[in-house]
Amino acid sequence: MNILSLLIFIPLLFALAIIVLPSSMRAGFKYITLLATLVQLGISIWMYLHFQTGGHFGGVNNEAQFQFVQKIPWIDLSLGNMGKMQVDYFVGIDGISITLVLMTSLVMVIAALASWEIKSNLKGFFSLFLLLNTAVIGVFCALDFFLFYIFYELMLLPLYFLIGMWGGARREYAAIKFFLYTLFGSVFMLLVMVGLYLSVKDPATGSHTFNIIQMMNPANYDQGSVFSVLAHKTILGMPARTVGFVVLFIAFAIKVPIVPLHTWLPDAHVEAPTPVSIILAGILLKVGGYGIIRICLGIFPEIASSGAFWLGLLGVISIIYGALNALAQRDLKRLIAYSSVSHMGFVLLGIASQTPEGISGALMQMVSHGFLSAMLFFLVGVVYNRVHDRDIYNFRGLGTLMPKYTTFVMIAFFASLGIPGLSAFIGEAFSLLGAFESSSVNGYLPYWMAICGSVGIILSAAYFLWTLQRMFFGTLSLKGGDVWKTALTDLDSREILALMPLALMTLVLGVMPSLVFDKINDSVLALVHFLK
Amino acid sequence: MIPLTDFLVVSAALFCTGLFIVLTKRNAILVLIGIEFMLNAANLNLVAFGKYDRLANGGQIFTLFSITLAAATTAVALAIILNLYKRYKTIDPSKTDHLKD
Amino acid sequence: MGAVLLPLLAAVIGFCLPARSKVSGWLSTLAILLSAVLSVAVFSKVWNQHPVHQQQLWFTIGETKVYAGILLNNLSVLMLVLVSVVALPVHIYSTAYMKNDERYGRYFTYLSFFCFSMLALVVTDSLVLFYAFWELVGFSSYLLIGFWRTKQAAVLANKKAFIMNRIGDIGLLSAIIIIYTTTRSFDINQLFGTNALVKTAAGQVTGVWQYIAFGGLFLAVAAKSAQFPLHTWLPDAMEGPTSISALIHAATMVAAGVFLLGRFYPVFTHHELTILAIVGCFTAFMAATIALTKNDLKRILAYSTISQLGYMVMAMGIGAYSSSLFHLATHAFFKCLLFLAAGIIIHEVQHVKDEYQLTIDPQNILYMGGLRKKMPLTFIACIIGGMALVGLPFTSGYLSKDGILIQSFEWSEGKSWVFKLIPIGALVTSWLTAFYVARLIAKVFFGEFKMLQFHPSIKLHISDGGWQYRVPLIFLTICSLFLLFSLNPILYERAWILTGFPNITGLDRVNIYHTIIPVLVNLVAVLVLYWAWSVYIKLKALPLPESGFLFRLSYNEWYIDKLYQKVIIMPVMALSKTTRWADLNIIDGFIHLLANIGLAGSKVAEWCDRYIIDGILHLTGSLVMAIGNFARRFQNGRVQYYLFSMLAVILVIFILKTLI
Amino acid sequence: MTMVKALFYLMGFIAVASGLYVAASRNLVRSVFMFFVTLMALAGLYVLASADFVAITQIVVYVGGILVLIIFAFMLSGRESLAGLQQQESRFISINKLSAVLLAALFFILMLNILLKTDPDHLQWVQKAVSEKNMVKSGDATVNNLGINLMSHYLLPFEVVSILLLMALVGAAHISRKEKSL
Amino acid sequence: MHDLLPFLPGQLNQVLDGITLLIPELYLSGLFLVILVTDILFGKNSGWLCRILACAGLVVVLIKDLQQFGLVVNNGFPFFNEMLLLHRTSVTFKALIDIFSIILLLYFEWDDELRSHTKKLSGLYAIAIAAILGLHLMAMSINLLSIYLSIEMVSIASYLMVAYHTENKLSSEAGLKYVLFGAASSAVMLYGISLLYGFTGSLNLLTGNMLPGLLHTNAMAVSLAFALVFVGVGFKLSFVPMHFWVPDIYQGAPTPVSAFLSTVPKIATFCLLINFFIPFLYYPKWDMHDFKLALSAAGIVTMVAGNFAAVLQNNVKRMLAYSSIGHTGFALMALAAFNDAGKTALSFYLVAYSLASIGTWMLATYFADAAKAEDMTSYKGLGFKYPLAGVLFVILLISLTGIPLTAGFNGKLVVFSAAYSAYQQSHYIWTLLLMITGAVTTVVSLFYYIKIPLNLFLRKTERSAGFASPNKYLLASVAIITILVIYLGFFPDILLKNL
Repeated sequence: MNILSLLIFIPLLFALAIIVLPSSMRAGFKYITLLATLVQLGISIWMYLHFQTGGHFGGVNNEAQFQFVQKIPWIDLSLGNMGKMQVDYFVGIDGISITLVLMTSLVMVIAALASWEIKSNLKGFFSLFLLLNTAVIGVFCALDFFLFYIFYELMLLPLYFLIGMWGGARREYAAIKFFLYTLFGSVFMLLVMVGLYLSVKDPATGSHTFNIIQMMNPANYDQGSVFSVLAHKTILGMPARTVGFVVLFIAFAIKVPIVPLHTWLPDAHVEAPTPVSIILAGILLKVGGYGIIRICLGIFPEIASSGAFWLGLLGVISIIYGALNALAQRDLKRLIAYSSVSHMGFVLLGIASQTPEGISGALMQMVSHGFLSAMLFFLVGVVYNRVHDRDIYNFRGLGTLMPKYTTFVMIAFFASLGIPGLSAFIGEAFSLLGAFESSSVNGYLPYWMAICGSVGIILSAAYFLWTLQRMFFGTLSLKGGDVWKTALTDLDSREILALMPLALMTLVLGVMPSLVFDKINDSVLALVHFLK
Repeated sequence: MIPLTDFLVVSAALFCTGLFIVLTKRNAILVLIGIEFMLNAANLNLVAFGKYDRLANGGQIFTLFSITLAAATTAVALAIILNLYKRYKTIDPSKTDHLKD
Repeated sequence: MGAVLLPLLAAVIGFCLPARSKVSGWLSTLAILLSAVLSVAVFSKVWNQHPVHQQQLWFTIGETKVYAGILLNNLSVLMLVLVSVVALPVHIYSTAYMKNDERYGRYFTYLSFFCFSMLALVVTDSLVLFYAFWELVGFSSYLLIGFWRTKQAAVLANKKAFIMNRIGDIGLLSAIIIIYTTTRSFDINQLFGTNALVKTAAGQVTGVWQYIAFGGLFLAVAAKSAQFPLHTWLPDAMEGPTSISALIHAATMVAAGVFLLGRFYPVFTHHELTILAIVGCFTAFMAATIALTKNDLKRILAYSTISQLGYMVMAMGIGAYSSSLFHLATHAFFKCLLFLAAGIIIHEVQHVKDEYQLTIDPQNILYMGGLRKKMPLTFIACIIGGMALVGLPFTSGYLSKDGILIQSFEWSEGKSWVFKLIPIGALVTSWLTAFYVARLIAKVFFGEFKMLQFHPSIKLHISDGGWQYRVPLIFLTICSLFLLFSLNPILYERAWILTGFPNITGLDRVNIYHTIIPVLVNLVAVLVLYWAWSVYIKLKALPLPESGFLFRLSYNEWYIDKLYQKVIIMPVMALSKTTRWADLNIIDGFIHLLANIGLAGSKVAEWCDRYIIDGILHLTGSLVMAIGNFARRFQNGRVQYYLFSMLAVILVIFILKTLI
Repeated sequence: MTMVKALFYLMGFIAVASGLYVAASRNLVRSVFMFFVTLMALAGLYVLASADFVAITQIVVYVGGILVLIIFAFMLSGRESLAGLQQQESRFISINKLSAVLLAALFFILMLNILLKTDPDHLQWVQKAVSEKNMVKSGDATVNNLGINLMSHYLLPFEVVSILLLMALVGAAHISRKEKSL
Repeated sequence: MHDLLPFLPGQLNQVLDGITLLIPELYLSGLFLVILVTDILFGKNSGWLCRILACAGLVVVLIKDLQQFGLVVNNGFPFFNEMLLLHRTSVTFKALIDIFSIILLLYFEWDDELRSHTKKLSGLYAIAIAAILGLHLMAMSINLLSIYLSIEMVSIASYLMVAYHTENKLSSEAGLKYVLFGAASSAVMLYGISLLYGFTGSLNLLTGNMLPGLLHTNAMAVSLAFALVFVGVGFKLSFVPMHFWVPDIYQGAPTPVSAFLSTVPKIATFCLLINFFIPFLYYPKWDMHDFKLALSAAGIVTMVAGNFAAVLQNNVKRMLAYSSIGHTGFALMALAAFNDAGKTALSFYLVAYSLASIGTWMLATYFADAAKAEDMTSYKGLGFKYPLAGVLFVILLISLTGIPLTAGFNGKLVVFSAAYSAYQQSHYIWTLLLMITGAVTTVVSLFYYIKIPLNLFLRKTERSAGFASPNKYLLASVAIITILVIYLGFFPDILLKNL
């Protein structure tokens, strides 16, 4: 059994176990889930340690250079005059995915811990949770577009129910909004996917293939096929490949999310229960960024370079716009949600720069934001579970009431506003550096973009500090009065247990970014070289 | 020797009459009659053309079949209409509109 | 290396310790003591010998390798010693000053953390790390300013301080990135060391980038060492514990800006330096004028700090590299001294206040007076510190400040009269300094204790406090004298520090200024002191002495005072009022304006989000509904209507088809 | 020939006219009667199209079967409904009728237009049939021809129709059967 | 009679040859008679017997169908004097029809409404078998006469089935509407057929004078004739504008009957359309442009109308009716591709669709029986009361929406592929529009499909009483169907290879 497949499907097995177990054992479900995630974490750590680096492990567009590969023919049928259709179960990872996989499995553990607060219908919750887990890991590992798409879509339904059944007051609206948004993107993605696989022929077998890596090679495209690089076909008057790129980009941009496709995010995050918001912010947003790197840039490099300016522009807009929105919120969870929009903007900016620094920075930013947003949402969840209120104006001077909690909040806040020594700083700094650099290296982005990006940093400082000062400092005064005072107990050991690894990870990554950079470096170089 | 065109004109007239009856009458049975008109118009066409198809005799035979089918349809339709009358005490199609958006 | 890491160790341990444990206090004091010793050792090894530069690979990104390491040259070792040595007394002092605080342990954690980042900042060799510690210094000062987190003013102050520093940080970041993109290197030694890369043709930052980089650096300096227009955070920062003000906002952190200039010196071009000089001079003057009328003890000192920093920046600007650093060193000591003394005074007054539940501001000098008998040591310390601040002979301040003044005059030689303004401004500033120092001392130490006038019932038992107070005071007082820096109390050129740095301007005594300036400065300063003294003491001074000489004298003083009142005080007061007003309304106003713009923007953005983007979304939804309704309209339940519409559709389609 | 022609036009006129009367009249019984007339006229037309057997079937099945069925249906569905229908009919606003008239008229115009476009008498295959004498002459009997065709060429439809009729019979019987349990 | 004698022996030989190709249909007619007889002999309580007989017989028929795979070549050959055409696709479709019919026949008895019918169901089985026979013929007919005949046969049977539950007002109303609409449209179709016959003098599509004759007549007249004929076909297939009857009839008819109407006749009609177009495809001089345009336009409009109107429905059966309209439109896309891939895709899509929709209809019955739930609003919180049924419902709806790991997704995928390849060859704008509409309407369809899970799971019910214990077999069969759907979602090639 291939280790990667093991990693992907272990949660599924546990989910099945939970389903078959009688509901009388519902007390044990959370332990089962935790066990599953822990096993997963163990495996991914093992993979991380055994992940070889070096020039000939770059991956990206070279199938031989991927690691932990498993490739099994899955669907293989002839479609009459269209030739044969070939789908493989093809998983493997390179530097771009390894860190994300590790991050995912760690965040999943945290989410599992966070989900102990769920009280109703445990069987449903945990089985959906594990299903989602499988899907997410699968997305990061899949190298076959069909497989990727399946995992990608598989994330939707569990999330819909997780938000819709265990969510807050406006959960139905949020869930449907999320579902429709994402499906809208992915259905058109399906169209492009079909077009791609009909244009690409596997040189070995001569049949149409979904293999992403072979889609990256212009030589594999049929003459005169719609997405052929050489034959400049048009769709509705626009160049076909541009259309394809834009459609795919929109699909992923919805996930990231990028302004103006982001409005599902605040609703979904706010309404979702804590563990789900952790997963949403910590992992799902990264799926979008990963997709942009792996698929948009990988399959349409020339469009990516010609459209880099617009990508960067969107990134900057997201940074500023998200930060401004965060500044205007008074619901703590909404504020954090918008801050995610702003932080993911850096990812896009870094990707758009298409310099090694930029892309590494983007990846770093994704990883660190994974930990940070998980931490932030967990912290919000703590207060919310205590008093079922998140309005910033209803709290004041929590610092004296819950010192431990405040300490973690400060760590999280300052980490995410980019204090050096914590992970986000490296990510943002190098995304910006890449953006600056690209104007002199490849001239994709003008330097004002980077400067606007740095303005975003100041704004983030503004709203985080404002929240800190408003909620945690000053003399203690709560809306709920003494009732809240008694309700707002400081962190218990489980919560500390959940928060500590995240805090440590941010610290460690901040001090030793090499943990990430060493692994991704070769792939990033390969990617940049491939993009040129 | 009667030109085909005339037949066709007559049949067209009948068809449109039937159409009109179907659309306007407020009585299911009359609507049925209108449908019969349309069928007969078609039959007239078939017969008229069938004149030039002696060997295969398609037209006339088709007419025979259609007449039979018309009979069957009418029987079924009338049964349904009667049943409806039992339930609704009316056979006005425009009054039986409980099923709608 | 150890010197740097010890405080960090202390910080980490302190962080783990419970918040109120006394242990961490001594722990970090010990740590800083050790690091002070070590740094002195390092100093003796490196000073004026070959610099030490060792580094190791930190991480690789793309093809570029980022190294982490330490670079010890004269500049950094000087700063190293300075920081650790100044920090030591502050630690000792704090153990007493904070002993009643319930978050005592946390305080020392932060303090050690600050020391660590400051020390690391001065020794690091990589721009990335430089930026990192630069920001960490700001962060720890944020923590310390807002240490009394329940105090609203403090919290607001630290927010303001942090965001302003943040602006500077962004400037620094962009500058670093620009330098990197042109030179592909983060190595400070390689960039700015001997045969600096930025001076070579390859590394020369060109065109508009040059100005952006300079702008960024200037912002950084202005924010960190409180230069115009980003200086307003420093007075507010006085909300923190006084010991913190002493260490961070007087001695070390604010000096980081000047240190930055020292590090990045090769980057700047001639014009940019001039700009720096102008800004520095203006800041110095403005701050001094503001200080004239403040009544809050600490704020006076804060503004004096700003103005002294102005001196340093100006010195850098006019190329008096070494003198600037010299002044930095001396200023560190005497300003720290002054703050500690102020801290003691406030502490004592606070006691009185608490004892009798008085509703007074313990920092307001108007309520003080006559303390020289109560706390002689503090009095002496203040006198010496004040003299140093004014720059009277036999103090360290004299040496460094005169150096700056003289060099500024030399610099303005042969330039147009506009440039003459700079030394003159500096000169005037030094007199103003003299005035407010005198005022301060007079108000605090002379006369009688004003509180008695309001509350006659008070029994005063004020003293210099325990040894944790006395020792630092004595130590710093000694350091504020000339001996530490030069055996010759008159001629600043003899100061050994200057030998450690490349001398930009020839320091031979050919020039007339070298004799004129000190005399001029000191004479006028003494006069001013005398005036001030007379104004603030003799006036409210009790019955005139019988002796005619004294009487006449005092009469003359009356006369002088009249004149003084008319000619000098009024305009100066007015000036300082206006500057202060400008400070409040224009600069802060501007910053608040920015903040409001930001908030307004955020409102707008939120509006867009809710009404435009989601609006479009819901519009699509309703569009779907509309089409659906259209499709449903036919379903009215009448079969004949169905038939009709069916045939009609077919007919229409067919007719259209035939027509087209 | 003219005689036949005249007869044809007469028949055609009767058929259409009676049809129109059915469409126009408000009296159910009359309209059913006129429907009977139309069927007769059509039978006549069939004869003129030299399809005598079809004509017979028309009369037998339609007049003897369908029409009788319809009248029975009327009887069963009771007079009160008819009465109700009539006055409801009169009160019925004719906007709906107008549109129906419009539609029917348009269809008629369309069909005429098409007829004129493809003048049927000179269709290629008709010419061919005329030339090959593959056309029914007014004299000869078509019955045996039909019989043979039904038994050979159209055997399958013939059988299928039998099943269809059986099915229709069963179903109609089932539906109109009275439930005993009620 | 002398002039026909020379032809007689040949004709009879053809008939005799034809018999061998007609075995399943012969069995069907036999089965019909048997059931009729049992019905008559054992009276009205013979429902269970008829049911057993019908299903068993259908199994046999199915076997016979599968045997036919052996003796057909891919492009098929006509028989019975070119009344019928048997080719691979038609055999496949016949087999599919039989399979689904077996499920449906089993399903009839499980519906409370039908079971409580006082006149019992024995007659219904006979009618259903006759209808299936008609469907078989539809799947093979290539001659205008047989086409008309089979369509009529199916129609009449459907009228009877819809109106079968005579006590129910709605059922009989639906019956009336259906019979009037159906009869009218078949009359229109007959007129069209008469025109076609008139223009060419032949009823035979495959050979004879049909196509040359049409080529020699005025194009406008031909297209009118085709339009009229398509009214009849479209009535069975219920694409716009012949869809108006669908919601009312599906809502009024007994649920199993609606399930029947929404699946098998569509399959047969699609096969009929394929047969219908074969001659035009392979006739060299014929330009398919009109058909393509018409089909694409109809497909687009149908998808839009069906899916968008479904969004506003509250009654579950009505919603399913509209969604079936939408799916018809989507299937038209595969047909409009006019290539082999299209045929394969179409059949796979139909399988996926029919499976899922039968399952959903069954579940509609299930919830109606269990909790008297007809409307979305009355579905509130039932998911927690009947978890298994709820989950199955969700999976089936997912399949209908076309989200991966269900048959529905693969169906959409292959249909899109077929359309895409068609687009690649002829950059025909309408095909592209079809695909885009398909994508958009998929999103829209989610909009209403999701309502059911929404009510089942996301909302809490306020009612506590009145929960019956529902039918186990029904649930079991739905579970089997769901498993099939998921299996096809994982391994579509198992089926696709054989289509």
